[in-house]
Amino acid sequence: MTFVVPVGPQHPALLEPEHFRFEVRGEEIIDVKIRLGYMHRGIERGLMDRTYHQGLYLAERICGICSHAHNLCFSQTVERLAGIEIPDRARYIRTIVAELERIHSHLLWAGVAAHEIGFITLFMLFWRDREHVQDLLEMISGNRCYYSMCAIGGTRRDMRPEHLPKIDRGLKVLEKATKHYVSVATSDRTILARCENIGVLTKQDARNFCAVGPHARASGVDVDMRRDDPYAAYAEIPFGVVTQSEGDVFARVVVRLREVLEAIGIIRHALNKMPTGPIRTRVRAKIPPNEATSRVEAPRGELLHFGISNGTEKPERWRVRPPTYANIPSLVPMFVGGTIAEIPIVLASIDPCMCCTDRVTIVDVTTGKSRILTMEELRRMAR
Amino acid sequence: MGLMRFFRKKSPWLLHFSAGGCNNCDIELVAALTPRFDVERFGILLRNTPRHADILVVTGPVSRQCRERLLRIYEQMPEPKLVVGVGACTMSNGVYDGCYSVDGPLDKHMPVDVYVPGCPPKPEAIIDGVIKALARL
Amino acid sequence: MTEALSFLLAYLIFPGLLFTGAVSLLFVGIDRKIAAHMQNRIGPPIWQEFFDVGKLLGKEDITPTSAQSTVFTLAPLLAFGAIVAVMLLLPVNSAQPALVLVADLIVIIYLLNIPAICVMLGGYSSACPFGASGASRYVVQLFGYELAFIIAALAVAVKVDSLSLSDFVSYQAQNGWLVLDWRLLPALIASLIAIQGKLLRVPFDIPEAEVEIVHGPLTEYSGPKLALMRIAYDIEILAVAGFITALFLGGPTPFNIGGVQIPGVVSFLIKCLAIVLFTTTLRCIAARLRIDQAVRFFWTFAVILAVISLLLVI
Amino acid sequence: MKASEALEAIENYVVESKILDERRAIAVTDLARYRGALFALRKNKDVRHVSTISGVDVGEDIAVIYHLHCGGSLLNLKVMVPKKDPRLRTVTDIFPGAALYEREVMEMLGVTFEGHPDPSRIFLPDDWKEGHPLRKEWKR
Repeated sequence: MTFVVPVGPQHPALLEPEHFRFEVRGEEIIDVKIRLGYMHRGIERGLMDRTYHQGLYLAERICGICSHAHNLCFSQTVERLAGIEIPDRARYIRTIVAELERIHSHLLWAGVAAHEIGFITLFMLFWRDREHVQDLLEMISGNRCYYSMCAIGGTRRDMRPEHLPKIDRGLKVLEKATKHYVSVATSDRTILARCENIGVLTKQDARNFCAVGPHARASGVDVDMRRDDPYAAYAEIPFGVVTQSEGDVFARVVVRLREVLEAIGIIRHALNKMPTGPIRTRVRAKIPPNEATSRVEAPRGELLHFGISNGTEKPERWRVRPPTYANIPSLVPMFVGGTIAEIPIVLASIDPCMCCTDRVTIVDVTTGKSRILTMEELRRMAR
Repeated sequence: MGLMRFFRKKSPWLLHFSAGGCNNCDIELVAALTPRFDVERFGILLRNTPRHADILVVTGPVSRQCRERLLRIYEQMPEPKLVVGVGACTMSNGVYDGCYSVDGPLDKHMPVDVYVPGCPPKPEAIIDGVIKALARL
Repeated sequence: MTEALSFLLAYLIFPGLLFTGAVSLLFVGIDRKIAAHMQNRIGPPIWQEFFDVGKLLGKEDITPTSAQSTVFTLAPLLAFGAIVAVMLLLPVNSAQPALVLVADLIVIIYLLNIPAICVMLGGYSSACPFGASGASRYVVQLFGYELAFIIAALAVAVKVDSLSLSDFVSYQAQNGWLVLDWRLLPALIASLIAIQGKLLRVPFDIPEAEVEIVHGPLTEYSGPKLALMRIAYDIEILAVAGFITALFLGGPTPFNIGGVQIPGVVSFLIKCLAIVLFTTTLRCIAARLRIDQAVRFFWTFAVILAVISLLLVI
Repeated sequence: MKASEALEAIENYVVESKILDERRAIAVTDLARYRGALFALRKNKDVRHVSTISGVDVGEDIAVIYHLHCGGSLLNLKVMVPKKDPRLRTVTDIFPGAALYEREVMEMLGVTFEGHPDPSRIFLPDDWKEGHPLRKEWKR
C-alpha cells in the first residue's frame, strides 16, 4: 500500500511553512514532491522599489537567522557599485559580527537537529549555550536578532574597549561547551544510530547539483567563499576550511560544530589585530550606472547579491541567491530510498532557511512522477 | 465556569504558524521554550496540531500562498481560541509593506486578541503577550 | 448486593478511578518537573497535568467529518475503561487485589494492551495520514516490546510457580524481593526496556514522534476525547509501574515507622514513583530511534535478556 | 583560477568581455554561441557550479545572466534574448543544478527555456494570474 504523507505547510519539523509530499510504501519513501513559496513576499521587486538605504533594511529582513550575511552582502554590492573602499576597522567589525552570527546559526541548527531526532535535552542545552552568543551580539549591536551593523560605506556602530573582555569571556564559555558537544555528538550511540549513513549525498551529486556551504563541505567539496572570494577582513585572517568526506547527516553535524570552533578562532584573531580609525565613509545616495556581484559565505553557504545601478538612488535590478535555494535540488537524492523517520533530520541537515529561498520564488522538484495537487485534496487530507 | 477559566489560564497550549515572515520571530518564540526563558513554567506548551491548541501564534505578514492555510488552521482549532500576532509584520506588514505577494496585515483575515510589537520582539515580550491574551479568556 | 456495591466502590474510588486518576496525574506532573530540571529548566508545577486535563475537558469536541465517528469516539472510552480495570487487578494496598481472579497475570497483560489498541484504532479511524502512519508504527512497536515483556513476566511466574499477582507478592514477602535474585536481573532489565516502549517514551516514542508524524494517532483528537486519552495514558504509566513493582519489587509492603503502621499503598506508590523516574531519566538522555532500529533492539537485546532469565529459573 | 583564465577558455564564443578585477569578469555572448561557451567552461576548466541565473529586463531585450563560479572567480556570462520572442535552450544538460534557476527566470520574466525537464508552472502563489512581476511594464 502506498500512501501520501504531507509534511507542511504547518508541521512541527518545520519552523517555517513549506510543503512536502512524500509518497511512501510502508515506511519507505518512494517519491518526494516539494512545494515552497509559502514565505514568498516578493523581496527582489521590493528592493527595486526602494532606495539603497531603505533596501539595506529590507535585505536584512530577507532572513532572520542569516540577517547579517544579507546585510553585509547588500552593502558590499552597493559599495562595489559605487566603487568605494570602506575603512579597515569597519571590515574587522563586519568580520567579527559575521562569525558571531555563524556561531549562533550553527548552534541553533544543532539544537534543531537534536530536536528532530527526539533528543530534547540536547536541544535545550544547545539553545541554552546559544544565549551566550545572543548576549554578545546584543551587547555589540543592541539587538538580539537584527544587528543592523553594516551601513553602506562601513558599520553603524563601533566596538568599545569595554566589550573586549566580555567577548573574551563569552568565547571561552562557548569554546568549552562546543568541545563538549563535539565529544557528545561523536560518541552517543543513539545519535550515531540516527545520523550515520543517513541522507548520503555523494561528492559527485553535490557538485552536479551545485550544493554550497557546510552541506557541500560535508560531502567533501572544498569550497568556502571566505577563502575563495575573500571579503571583509578574511584575506588577513588565517583559518581552516572544515571538510568531511562521508556526506551523511553525521558529517554535516561534525562540519558545523567544528566550524563553530574555527569561528571562535577567527573572532579572537580579529579582535587582536583590529585596527583603529574611522568606521564609516560617506556614500552618495545616487549611484552611477554600474553592475556588481558580491558573494558572502553565510552560515548556510554561498550567498550572492547581484545589483545593477542606473544613476538614481534606486537600483535598476537586484538579484539575491540565498544558500538554501542552491541546496534544494540536492535534497531529492538524499530522500528517495530513505524512511519517514529520516525525513526531519535529513531535511534539517541542509539547514533549510525557507524565508531566504522564497524571497522571490517557489520551487518544485519532482522525481519521475508529477502530480498536480488540488486545493480540495489538501483540504481533505488536513481535515 | 470559574474553575474552567482557571484551568484555561493555567494551561495555554500554543500553535505556532509562520505566515511568511523572516523567521526571526519564530526563532525567538522557540527561544522562549529553552532554559533561559522556559515558558513551561506557566504551563505553556508548543503543540503541533491545531486540534490540541488554545492559542494561535502567528508571525510574519500573511503571504498570499499562506493565507488559505492560515485560515484553515484557524478553523480547525477547537473553541475557545485566541490569536496572538507576534512581530511588527502582523500589525502593519512591517518592512514588507508594498511587496506584491504580501496580503496582510493579519487582522484582515481573522480577529486578533493581542499584538506583540517588535522586529523581532524579545522572548520576554512574547511571553508577556501570551499572558495578556489569557486575560481575555 | 454488597458485593456489587463494593465492586463499584473499588472501581470508582479506591483503587479505581479517583485514586488512580489523582495519583497518576500527579506522577506525570512530577515526571515533567524532573525532566525539565534535567534539561536545565524550571519546568511546570507538579499539578500541571490536572490543569491540562481539566482544560481539555472544557474544550470544544471536534470529530473530523471524514473520520469513522463511532470508532473514533469509542476508542478513548474503551482505553480509559480498560486501564482502570487493570488497577483493580493490581495489588495496591495489600497482596490481595480489589478484584480476585484465578490467573490475573494473563488478564493484566491483555488489559494493558487495550489502551494501545484503542490508540491505534483511533488513529486509523481519524482518516488522517499522520494518524494512520502513527498507528501502523504502533502495531510494529507493539510486536517488538510485547514479546520481551511477556517473557520477562513468564520468568517471574516460573520462579514463583504461579500465575497470580497476589502469590507473587506473598512469595516476595517471605523470600525477599525478586530484584535481589541475580537470575531474574536480566528479566528486570528487559522489562524496564519493554515498558519504555510500552509507555512510548524516548528512545521509543516512535508512534508519537512529533517532528515526523505530528502527534501520531492523537493528531485529530481534541477536547474531552483527548483528555480521556491523556488520562488513560497517565494511568497506564501508573499501572505498568505497579505491575513491575508487583513482579520485582515486592508489591505493597506495610511497614512501621516509630510504631505507626504505614499502609502498603504508601510503599506501593514510592516504588511506582521510582520506576517512573527511572523511565524519566532514560527519556532525557537518549535520542529517538527509528522504528526498525527499535524493533531490532527489542527482538535481540531485550528478548535475549528475558530468555536468559527464563532459562536460569527453569 | 583567475578571471582572465576563465575568459581565455571562452574567447571564441564571446562578443565582448571585460575583466573587472582579479576575481570578477563580465562577458557577453549571443544566442547562437552561449551553450558552446558554457560547455567549453565545463569541459576545459571543470566548472560545475552555476551560482545562479539572473534575468534582467533591459527594455527591448531580456538579459539572462549566468553567474558561474570558476575556481575563486566569478564570471557573469550575459545573453540577450529579444523580448518579442523570449526563448532559449536549456542548460540543464550541462549543469543539472541550473534547473531551479531557469524555472525562476521562466516565471519571473517569461523567458521560455526549451528542453527543460520540467517546465511546469512552479512560481508564485497558487492563484497568481498577474503576469511576470520582474518585467519593467509589470505594475501591481
